[in-house]
Amino acid sequence: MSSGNRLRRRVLVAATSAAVVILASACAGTASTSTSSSAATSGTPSPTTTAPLVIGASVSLTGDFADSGKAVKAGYELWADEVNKKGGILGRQVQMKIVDDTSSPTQVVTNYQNLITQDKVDLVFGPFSSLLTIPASQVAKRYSYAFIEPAGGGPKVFAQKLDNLFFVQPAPVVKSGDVYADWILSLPKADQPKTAAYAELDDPFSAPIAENIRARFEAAGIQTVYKQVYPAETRDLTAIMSKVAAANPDVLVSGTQSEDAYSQVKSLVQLKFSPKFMFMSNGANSPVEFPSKVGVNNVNGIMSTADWYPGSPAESSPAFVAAYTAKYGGAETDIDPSSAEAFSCGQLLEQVAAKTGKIDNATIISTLHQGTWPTLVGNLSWDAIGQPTGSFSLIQWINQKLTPVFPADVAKAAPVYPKPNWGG
Amino acid sequence: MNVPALARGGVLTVALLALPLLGLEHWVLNLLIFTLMYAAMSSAWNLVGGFAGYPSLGHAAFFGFGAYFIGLWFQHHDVVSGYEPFVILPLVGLLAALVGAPIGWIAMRTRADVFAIVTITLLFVAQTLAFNLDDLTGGAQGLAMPTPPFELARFEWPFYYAMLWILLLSMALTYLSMRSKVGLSLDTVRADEDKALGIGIHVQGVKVLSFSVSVGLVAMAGGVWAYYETFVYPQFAFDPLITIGMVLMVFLGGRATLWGPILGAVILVPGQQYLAYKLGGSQLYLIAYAAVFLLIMLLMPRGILPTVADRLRRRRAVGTSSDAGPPTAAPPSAGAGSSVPVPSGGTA
Amino acid sequence: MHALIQGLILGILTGGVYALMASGQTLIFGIMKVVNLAQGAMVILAAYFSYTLFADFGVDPLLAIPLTTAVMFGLGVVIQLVFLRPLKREDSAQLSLLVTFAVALLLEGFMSVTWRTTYRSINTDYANASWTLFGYQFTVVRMIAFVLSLVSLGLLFLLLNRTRFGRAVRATVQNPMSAELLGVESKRVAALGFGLGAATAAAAGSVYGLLYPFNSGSHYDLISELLSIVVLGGMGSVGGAVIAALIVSTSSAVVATMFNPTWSSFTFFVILILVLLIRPQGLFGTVERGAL
Amino acid sequence: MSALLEITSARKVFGGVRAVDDCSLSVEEGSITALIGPNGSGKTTLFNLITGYLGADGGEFRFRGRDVTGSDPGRLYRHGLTRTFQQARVFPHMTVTENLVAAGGYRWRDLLVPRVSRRDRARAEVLLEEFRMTHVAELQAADLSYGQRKLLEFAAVLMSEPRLVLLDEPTAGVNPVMIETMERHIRERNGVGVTFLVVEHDMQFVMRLCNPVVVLNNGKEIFAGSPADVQQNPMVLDAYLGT
Repeated sequence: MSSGNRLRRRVLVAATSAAVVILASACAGTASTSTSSSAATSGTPSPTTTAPLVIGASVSLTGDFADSGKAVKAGYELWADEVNKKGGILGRQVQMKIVDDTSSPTQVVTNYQNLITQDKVDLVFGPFSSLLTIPASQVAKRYSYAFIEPAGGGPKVFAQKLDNLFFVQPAPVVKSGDVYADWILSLPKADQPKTAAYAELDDPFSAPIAENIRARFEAAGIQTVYKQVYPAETRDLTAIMSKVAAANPDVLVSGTQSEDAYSQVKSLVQLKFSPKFMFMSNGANSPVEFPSKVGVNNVNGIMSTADWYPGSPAESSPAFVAAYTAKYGGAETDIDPSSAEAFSCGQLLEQVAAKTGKIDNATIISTLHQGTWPTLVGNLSWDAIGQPTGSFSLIQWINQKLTPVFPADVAKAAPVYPKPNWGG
Repeated sequence: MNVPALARGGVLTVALLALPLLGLEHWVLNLLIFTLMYAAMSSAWNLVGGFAGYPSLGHAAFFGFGAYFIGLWFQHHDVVSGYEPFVILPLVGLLAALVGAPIGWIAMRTRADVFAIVTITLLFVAQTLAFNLDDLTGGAQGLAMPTPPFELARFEWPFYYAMLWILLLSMALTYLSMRSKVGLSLDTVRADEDKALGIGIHVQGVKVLSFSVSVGLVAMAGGVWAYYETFVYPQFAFDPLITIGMVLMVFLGGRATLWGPILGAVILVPGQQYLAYKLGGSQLYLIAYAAVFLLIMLLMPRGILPTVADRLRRRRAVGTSSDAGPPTAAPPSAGAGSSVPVPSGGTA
Repeated sequence: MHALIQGLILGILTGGVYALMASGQTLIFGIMKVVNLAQGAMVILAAYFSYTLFADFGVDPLLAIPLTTAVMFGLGVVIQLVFLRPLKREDSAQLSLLVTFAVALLLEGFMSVTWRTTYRSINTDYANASWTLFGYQFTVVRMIAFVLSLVSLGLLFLLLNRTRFGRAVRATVQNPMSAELLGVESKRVAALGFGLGAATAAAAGSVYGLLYPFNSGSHYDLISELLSIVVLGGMGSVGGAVIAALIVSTSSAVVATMFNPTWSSFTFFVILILVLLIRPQGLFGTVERGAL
Repeated sequence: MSALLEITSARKVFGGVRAVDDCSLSVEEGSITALIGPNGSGKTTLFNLITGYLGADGGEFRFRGRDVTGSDPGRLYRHGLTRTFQQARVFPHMTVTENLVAAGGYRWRDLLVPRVSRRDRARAEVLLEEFRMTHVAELQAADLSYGQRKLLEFAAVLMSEPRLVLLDEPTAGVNPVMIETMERHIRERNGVGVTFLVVEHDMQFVMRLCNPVVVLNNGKEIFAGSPADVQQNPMVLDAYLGT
């Protein structure tokens, strides 16, 4: 027994040390290659530096958030290409270092640790999803990096009260549906809905939107006749939609992501119930997916919100669209808004550099806290904890096209109500 | 034969204790924290899945339990020194063990495959509860914790030492059980539970004991993890992939061995995290991962340690057979899981 | 009352699909004592096949079934031969759990490379149609799915009960040792049986693709439900799986319509645990005589 | 002599088949009782009922005068009732000594003592000596011949000094020399007061060793008596030849 055990352990020690050696050499190898760049870029870079400006970001290329993650990656890389064509930032070529976090909170922490302390990147951008943004922003905060992030707007992100964080969308998630409430409540009293139903996906990016609208509606006297929160794994929304139909509300407010939005519409069509007003926080704002999933004849009259959308009035939008379609192919309508949001992160950097002549983290943080910054997703400004103070645009499917309808300064058509029946 | 084993353990302990003092970079410490976490959890899983032969797929339920316990503790207490969560860690372990005992008692009425499924069901129940009891857990909004107030230079140290402490505790408990009747009883349960029952082994008792201790250890690791991440979310804290990670590492290193799970963790965690960091962009990541996994399972179904030990033993047996002489000097056993035919020591 | 009945209708219709998916799983367990964690991935793979045939060649998913079935059968046989047959050890049950999980990962990786991770759904022109009978909604796709599942289950039943191969399979399920003595080649039965299990995944996949959007990661959700159904019905019992599938889907549909969808999966897990406490062998599992 | 084990109206049904059907039987203290019967007559099921591996659907089991109906195997073992299995069940990857020690019937508080303590080793050595297995003490049970494994299983159940040992086909698959060894050990142990209940197909072995002989058919006891009487009983012949 004893000698067997001893032998076994010796093998173990050998194998362990082998593994450690392999690991250590792998690390040493990369460490030595990265020191060259870090030596040049560490400390406060002087404006005369010509070394590339390395920006690290971890996005989900595999796992639950892979689709959106890839869209974010496309946006970052497109911006880097564009800015480099213009000669870079302060004469420095931008180099994106994008790594995969496999949609895992553990990996995202490892990635930002590695980006900041191993590869010593100059700046970082955020990952996709609030769930990953929270642990990632903690790491960035620890090393005093500015954390410009395109896709982490959930309430708990701001509950951290970080002064280095900037959410690159017009409004925090909670308030992103406010524009709908604004519009409904701006209608003549007689036209306003009297009863409302709410169907909300239970996650940080969906239910809070509907809840916020509900609070506004109830305060204005619109009666809640049905409300249901459903878990993310609910594949079948027929049950909930049949209860919505039974409650027969004037307005259906849906806090949705994507698949559940399609599923809601399909169920309603099958149930032959068409409410007078219908708002979906997400999913319905997808120009290609939504009509293809629910049928082009079933989209008209449905409302949603957007920051960037095909035909967006933002000044930089046409150039962005041209660059995007040149690089990735496809049409304007194939562009995921997440790409535009990611692109906007870069636009902010350009402006900070142009304004201050510097591009270090402290400058970025202090500069962005003041003033208003035009981007693809609108003119952005932030409060002390990184919450944007603007609002989204209300968009509606009119004649099978997504059209901005409210507020007036972006509207290209008047809102259509009541919503036409299915198949119309 | 006890002294060298303890000496080896001592050397390892001292080495790991001293590691942060070498001035390692933050990212190395970060990787070590996750490696130690999985080493500790695999070692703990091994008590049930390896020694008792009950492949629990529900251990992440207790990981989540620990994570939420620490998260909820912060809802009612302010951070002063930042070390409070570590102080209450033993309490977390104890509570999880107490909760785990009746669950183990019920779940372990079933065997092997059904047990695996019942435990994974347990995991989904726990996840559903975390989502639905939103008044308590914050539900789908998640639960954020305050930033740990440690100075930047040594930020990772408390987490590193906490994980190390759990690992050492788990290995010490494993070692003690291997050396005592607990280990003997678990060996009989794994080999033939009905027979073990018939010779008066306290089958249910040792099974529940190992389950309870095991999940207690995993819960403590979950608590430290939550504090390090500063955010818990039902899907992340009760993640089947966390259990799968433990299982894989134990199978890779060698089931029912003291060092196997640690070896598995040392190979897989840095491998996985580093590969994802370095080549994660490649779509083939998952395929490569699965392929490696399959190869190991097919070539070394018993795990690295037992397979390698066996090969060496065989080579050695051949080398020394000339002076071995009488059949009684047949090679000594390699512990659990040996299937190498050894010449029988004669018949009566 | 209306909601309850609507829930029941929904549950029963969905139950048929689950029954089909779970029958393959339980069959594989019965024959080989292998818990096939790749069953969900095989269903999704078949759904992708159907999707491609529909989207690129305009083949209706229902007509595609014979083709996908043949492909999946072959794939199942190959998986068994390459990955499972080599495991000939006393603990092969535990190992096969891991091996089939790895196969699931492999398939998932393959699918995410081939079809990316965007959700797909098979949108035929009858996707949104429904009939109204006595005030209750009957979705056309669901009806088709249900009927198709019944037909597939019926064919499976005939195959198991009316053919030589089926008899060999049933003999192996009941008692592998005596089946071997009676001249059943258990190795061949195992390979063909795994193929058969995969073939049921083909039919199930086409139906699944009609009903729900899916992507390469969808198999995780599926597999936990399938396992629970198989355990509830009794490992290895096809009839048990069918009944358990109906119990699962009606109980969750009823809870979702009557009470709250957030608790519907929970209800089912509670049923599962209660059943296992009283009958650890599942509803229709048997304690084998002389099992000791 | 008094009844060490007494079974009244035991019943066990498997999916409609009555494996044990209203069976009563008693085993006298100090005897070597044989339990014979054609295949499928319920012998093994009855063993499983007696040792608590299966729960009976009805009937009463008394051991050493106490009602033990529904007790689990471990409890019965600690009371002194133990068994061996048809296919020698030992722990293949544990050493012979460990196999013996594991069967030592220790208590809760013993769980923390070393795996094989000095006392355990001493006890095991005595048995190994008796069974002439000292030279294989440190081998894994998997490395033993089948006969040796059967012997080991038998030796192991003696570690706890049982009062009644149920042997399930002790000679099946074993060479003639080993059968003799087995027989000798049973006699020796019987000589120091251990009672045996033996299921066996080898009739010569039964006739040499056992008295009384109990015959089971269709889950019922149909006869009990001396070996000589069994051979002449028409009902027994019928049971063996008729079905």
